[in-house]
Amino acid sequence: MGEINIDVNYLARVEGRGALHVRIAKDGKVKDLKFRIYEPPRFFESFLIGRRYDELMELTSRICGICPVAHQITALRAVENALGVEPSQQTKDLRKLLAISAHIQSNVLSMYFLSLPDLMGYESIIPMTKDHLHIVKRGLKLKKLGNDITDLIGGRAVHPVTAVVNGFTALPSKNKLQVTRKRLKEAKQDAYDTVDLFSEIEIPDFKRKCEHMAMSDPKEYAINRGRFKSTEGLNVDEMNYRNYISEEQKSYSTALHSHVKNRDSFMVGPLPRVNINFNQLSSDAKDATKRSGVKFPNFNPFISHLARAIELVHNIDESIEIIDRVPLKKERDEITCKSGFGAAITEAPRGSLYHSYELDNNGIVRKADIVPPTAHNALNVERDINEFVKNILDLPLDEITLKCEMLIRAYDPCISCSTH
Amino acid sequence: MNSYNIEKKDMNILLDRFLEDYKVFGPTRPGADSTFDEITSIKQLHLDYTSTVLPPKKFFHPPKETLFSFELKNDKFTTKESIQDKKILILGIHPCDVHAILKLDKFFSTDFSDTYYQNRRKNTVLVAINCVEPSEHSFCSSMGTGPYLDEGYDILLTDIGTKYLVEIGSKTGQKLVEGVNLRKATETDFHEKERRLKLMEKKIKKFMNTTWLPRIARENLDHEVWLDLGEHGGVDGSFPCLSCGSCSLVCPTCYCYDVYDTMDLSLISGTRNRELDSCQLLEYGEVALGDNFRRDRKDRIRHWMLCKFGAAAGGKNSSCVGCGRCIRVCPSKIDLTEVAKVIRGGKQR
Amino acid sequence: MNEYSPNLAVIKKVRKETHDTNTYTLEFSDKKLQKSFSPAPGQFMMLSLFGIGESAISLSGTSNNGSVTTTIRNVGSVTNAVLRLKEGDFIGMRGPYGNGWPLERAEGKNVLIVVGGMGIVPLRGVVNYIKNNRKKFGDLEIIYGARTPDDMLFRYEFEKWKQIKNTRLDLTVDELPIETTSKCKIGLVTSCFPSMKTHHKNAIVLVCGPEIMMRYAAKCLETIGFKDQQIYLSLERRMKCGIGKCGHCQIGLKYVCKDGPVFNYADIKPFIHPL
Amino acid sequence: MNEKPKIAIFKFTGCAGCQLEFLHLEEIFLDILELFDISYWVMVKRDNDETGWDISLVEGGISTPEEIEEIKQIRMKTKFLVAFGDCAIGGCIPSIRNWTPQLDAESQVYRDTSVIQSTKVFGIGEYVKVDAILKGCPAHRDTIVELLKSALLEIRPRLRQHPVCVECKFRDNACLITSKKMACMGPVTSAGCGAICPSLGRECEGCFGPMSNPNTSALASIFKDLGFNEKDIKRKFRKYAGMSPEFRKEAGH
Ligand SMILES: Cc1cc2nc3c(=O)[nH]c(=O)nc-3n(C[C@H](O)[C@H](O)[C@H](O)COP(=O)(O)OP(=O)(O)OC[C@H]3O[C@@H](n4cnc5c(N)ncnc54)[C@H](O)[C@@H]3O)c2cc1C
Ligand code: SF4
Ligand code: SF4
Ligand code: SF4
Repeated sequence: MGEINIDVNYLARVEGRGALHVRIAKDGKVKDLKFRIYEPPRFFESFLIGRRYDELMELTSRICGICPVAHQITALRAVENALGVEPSQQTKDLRKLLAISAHIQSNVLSMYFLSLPDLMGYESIIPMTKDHLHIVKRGLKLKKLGNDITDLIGGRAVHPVTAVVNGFTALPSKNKLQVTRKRLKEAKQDAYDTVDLFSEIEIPDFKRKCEHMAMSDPKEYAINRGRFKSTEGLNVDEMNYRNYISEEQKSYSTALHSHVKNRDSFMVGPLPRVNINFNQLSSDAKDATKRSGVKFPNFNPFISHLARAIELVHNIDESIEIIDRVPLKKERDEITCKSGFGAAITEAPRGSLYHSYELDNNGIVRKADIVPPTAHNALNVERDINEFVKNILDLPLDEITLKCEMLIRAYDPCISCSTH
Repeated sequence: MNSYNIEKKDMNILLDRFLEDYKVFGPTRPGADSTFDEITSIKQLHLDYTSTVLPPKKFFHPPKETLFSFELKNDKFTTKESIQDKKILILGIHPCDVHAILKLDKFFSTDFSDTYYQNRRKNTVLVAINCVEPSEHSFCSSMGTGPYLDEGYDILLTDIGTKYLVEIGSKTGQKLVEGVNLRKATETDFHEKERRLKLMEKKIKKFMNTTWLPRIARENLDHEVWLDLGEHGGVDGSFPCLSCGSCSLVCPTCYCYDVYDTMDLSLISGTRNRELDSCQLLEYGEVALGDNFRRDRKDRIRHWMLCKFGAAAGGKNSSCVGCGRCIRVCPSKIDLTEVAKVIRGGKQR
Repeated sequence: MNEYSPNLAVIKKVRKETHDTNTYTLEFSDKKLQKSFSPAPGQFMMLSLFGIGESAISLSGTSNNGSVTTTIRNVGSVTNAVLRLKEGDFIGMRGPYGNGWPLERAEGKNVLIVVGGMGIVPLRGVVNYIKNNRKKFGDLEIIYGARTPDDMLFRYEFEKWKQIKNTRLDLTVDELPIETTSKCKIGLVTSCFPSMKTHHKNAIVLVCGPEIMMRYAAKCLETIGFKDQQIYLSLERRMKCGIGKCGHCQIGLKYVCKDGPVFNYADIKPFIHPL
Repeated sequence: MNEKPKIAIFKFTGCAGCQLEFLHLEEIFLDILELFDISYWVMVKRDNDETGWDISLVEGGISTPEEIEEIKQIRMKTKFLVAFGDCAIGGCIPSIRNWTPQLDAESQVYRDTSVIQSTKVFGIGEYVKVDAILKGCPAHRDTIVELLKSALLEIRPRLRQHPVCVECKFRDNACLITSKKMACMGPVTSAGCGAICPSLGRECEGCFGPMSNPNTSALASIFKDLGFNEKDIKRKFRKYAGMSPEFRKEAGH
């Protein structure tokens, strides 16, 4: 066997600009491996300094067009933690619905548009319209459902506007929520079909035991709040995040790489969520999992797709529950600024997202610290590929390359986020 | 014509009668930022409002409307009119707004008749209400458009304490109240109406001297006030104009519109539409090859004010009725009654 | 009847005038409509291309069988799309609108026509009208300026125009390409005024062209003795309806579409941009 | 046009939100595929045709030397180049950092700044000729469709440049400035969104960038009159379009 060089100069079907370079020596040892993120940084942590606390949701939203909602809610909660504000149950519920809608949209995008073409042997979803129109249409329909709910609660699908510190500037109308409820009910079958699709489709048989981490809450399937837990026993309050997680700059990447202090890389995302919070899934989601025949906890990163599909079922169920209980009362209390530090972690569609801010007396940001899911995952992606590539060295180079890309896409990396 | 009275608490009876034959629209909030929306129960109705954001113009000359749709086939086309013939009743229009509608009626029927406006107008019943609480910005008494109304209504209400005086102004109005158990109005009711409207007139704080105003305006095309409004400090506590167009969009007599086509991506079918436009906007005065006849802000606000003073091509049909909406809505606090004073030479900045 | 609704018209003939201008012969498909259609020189039509929009377009001529010609220059969306049409294609058309030139008032007088560029379009009908009713008018003088000789419209008719009795045609261009056979003068239309034959006594002036050119022309005419009341201008404004409703063409107390497009200079002088 | 027009979608320094807004055309997405040949779109496709395009939609600002080279390449291979969204027009939110010395910004984020290649961020128009712009953060999907339709018809798209106030009034909203004393950027911000924020009880923050000929100094004095201080006002203008010639003065140059 000769030397193998895997070079993906730009990663397709992911958000943002990344590359992969792997050098494998004659003896099959990985000599060099770079998950190179060359997305130009935008220096959010720099220019947020000097901005006011009530602008943060709007500004950090622009870190990412796929998961603006996650940044908004994380920023809002970090600010609320700094100001000592506890929003009402209604606000929490509507925020959860908003976050779930973003998960539906983003996870469907990842499953159907970004990864499915690999698994079905197409270059993209575009040629799939010829042979698998019904699948494409289902993807479009589900994605639209997610977008439309974000639009309804947030006022706009991409970079929504209504969520503010301690509440919402406007509430959705009861009628429209009821129409949405009906659409959610109808989408349930599509979600089951998605689970079927991804449990039947062939994925590489690969396992790598690593630390999985996600927000977790005994009462609900955690997205917007909880404690930061891992499969290796970590159980952290969001305010103390920095005592446990640190990040490191790599010369070849504009994204910083995270690891658990004094330990190794870790994985965040749908698979860790399902692994850690399986018990909080809706009963229909659990049933669908049972039918799929896949067991959790599971440490095959390619099972992330199925985890997304299972979450989709759960997300639909929980959305309906929220719609059924939210009272839609007009409420919004004034807040007073004061100085302080606040941190928050939420689950963005592709994993845990951390924001923290130091505010001065006038509510002006003095320090900002943002760690997006893809920065959390970056090192773990490298660890995975390092292991995975050894198993597939007998394949032609094209296929090795494609398989490596597929592994990265299973993480659904959001590269703009990672550099921010 | 006949007159009646009705206890305020019984207004739902009258409303239910209206609802039998019409979709009913009325003010749905108290205060000056009310809006005319659909009313299905008396609880939604706020007849004590002072003004609305958009005037009832929106029912006849909507901000956006489709004129017709078209389809291209074999290089020929077919068009399909979208004519509105829904029957509606507008409840609670103030006298100034009724006068504005009368102006638009005239404008949209002279020379060429505007089918779209006429159709909507024909299918509308106006139930007006005399103002008993003026908004701080209105000056209808100066413009002869209020606070009393003596024409243009099908039914006219006046708040006379615990009751409304109900005056009938047309056959349609008469037919609408038949079958409703209303008492005949008494002399005291009319006295009370008189008394209250006198009182109301005293409460109006804004005035505009309209004598020779169109002429004075035309003779002052070069007055420095226009540059003040357009670029410099504004007039009497106001800021320079933002050219935001709000004043004309909320004006009940501004009718200017833009026409544009839409087309679906298949390039087969589409619509021709119109949308309210404003002479305050830069694009309004553009002509081919990039020229613009009112490029300067001062020319735009001058044209608008001239129009409101009755000195532009709309003449009396587009001139002001004193509702005060433009003053309330202007972020720059520009007040045309103050401008009128300045061009009369009464006041300098 | 709905005035906004365009009628189907068919393109009978296309004639190329310059690189960006064509003349179209148009007829309504509806025979009855076609019969009753009798526009006057200076009036205009609203031409529609569905999905693109509507534009005000002057009539450049009428024929005995009732068909009309329009001459259109590509400056934007509608005009660009019209230029792509061929004989036999359909187009939407409504009108005629506007007042037209004051031909009755011109009777018995010498007529001076001053045009720049596209301005010749609405005045071609006047020239033809005078030709057909030669006795009713005094001398005819046409001063026509264009950017280059190749931009001149209706060149194929100049000889015919010159043969009209007591008619003078004076051509001028802004620039003369090096390789040209043209013997045009170089200069703005106003540069032709010194050699102008028409005297301000008992004359009427019809002016059309870019507004800046009309303002200059009118001002020069004033200095050589013409009265404001003798001068007529045809104005151009953006028109959305053509029937005095959309407001866009307002100029002072007038609507260009309804009260114009032809105006007496005296009436609109304060409202067109000062020089 | 006989052949389907070839479309390319590129991303530079930005958030992919405009591309996502394009994908949010779910209802007509299949029609778009019928009518256009989307030949380059890294976020969606693995096989990308780099030979040249009829229309290129470019998202994101330019902030590295490589990006400058790339955008020039794209310009050469593109017939009709569209600055797709505020970032491509003038840098958008990331341009807030242009007021911080670049090295300070870098050292606030990275320990080792020697490997960071960034410059200040500008719109693509700084480096290449742009044929059309789609305003907004993100651009509104209706404007995307309008642009595509106009491309098929070969006409100029109808993208109005008047202020948000117009759309706000169309929706029968009371003015937030006069009625609620809020510092709304609507009067200087280009329409296109349909007045989303004021219709939902929130002041416009200006995400569609400057309207045609805005009177920014007048609005700044109005804000001052409402009780906002100079820093507040500067922050308002130094947000989505601080680099634009229209907002630059109030953004604090
Ligand atoms: C009474 C009257 C008579 C007329 N008679 C004639 C006539 O006989 N013949 C004739 O040709 N015209 C005539 N016109 C002028 C004609 O109406 C206008 O030129 C026409 O409306 C332009 O319409 P359009 O849709 O082609 O241009 P639009 O698309 O509306 O364009 C208008 C403006 O946009 C600009 N523009 C266009 N495309 C672009 C682009 N891609 N990028 C940037 N800017 C652009 C143009 O420069 C122009 O300023 C007449 C006008 C009037 C009022
Ligand atoms: S000009 Fe102003 S006060 Fe007069 S009618 Fe119009 S909006 Fe009302
Ligand atoms: S509302 Fe005021 S600022 Fe806006 S265009 Fe009218 S006068 Fe100018
Ligand atoms: S209202 Fe302003 S900030 Fe809100 S979406 Fe529209 S342009 Fe953007």
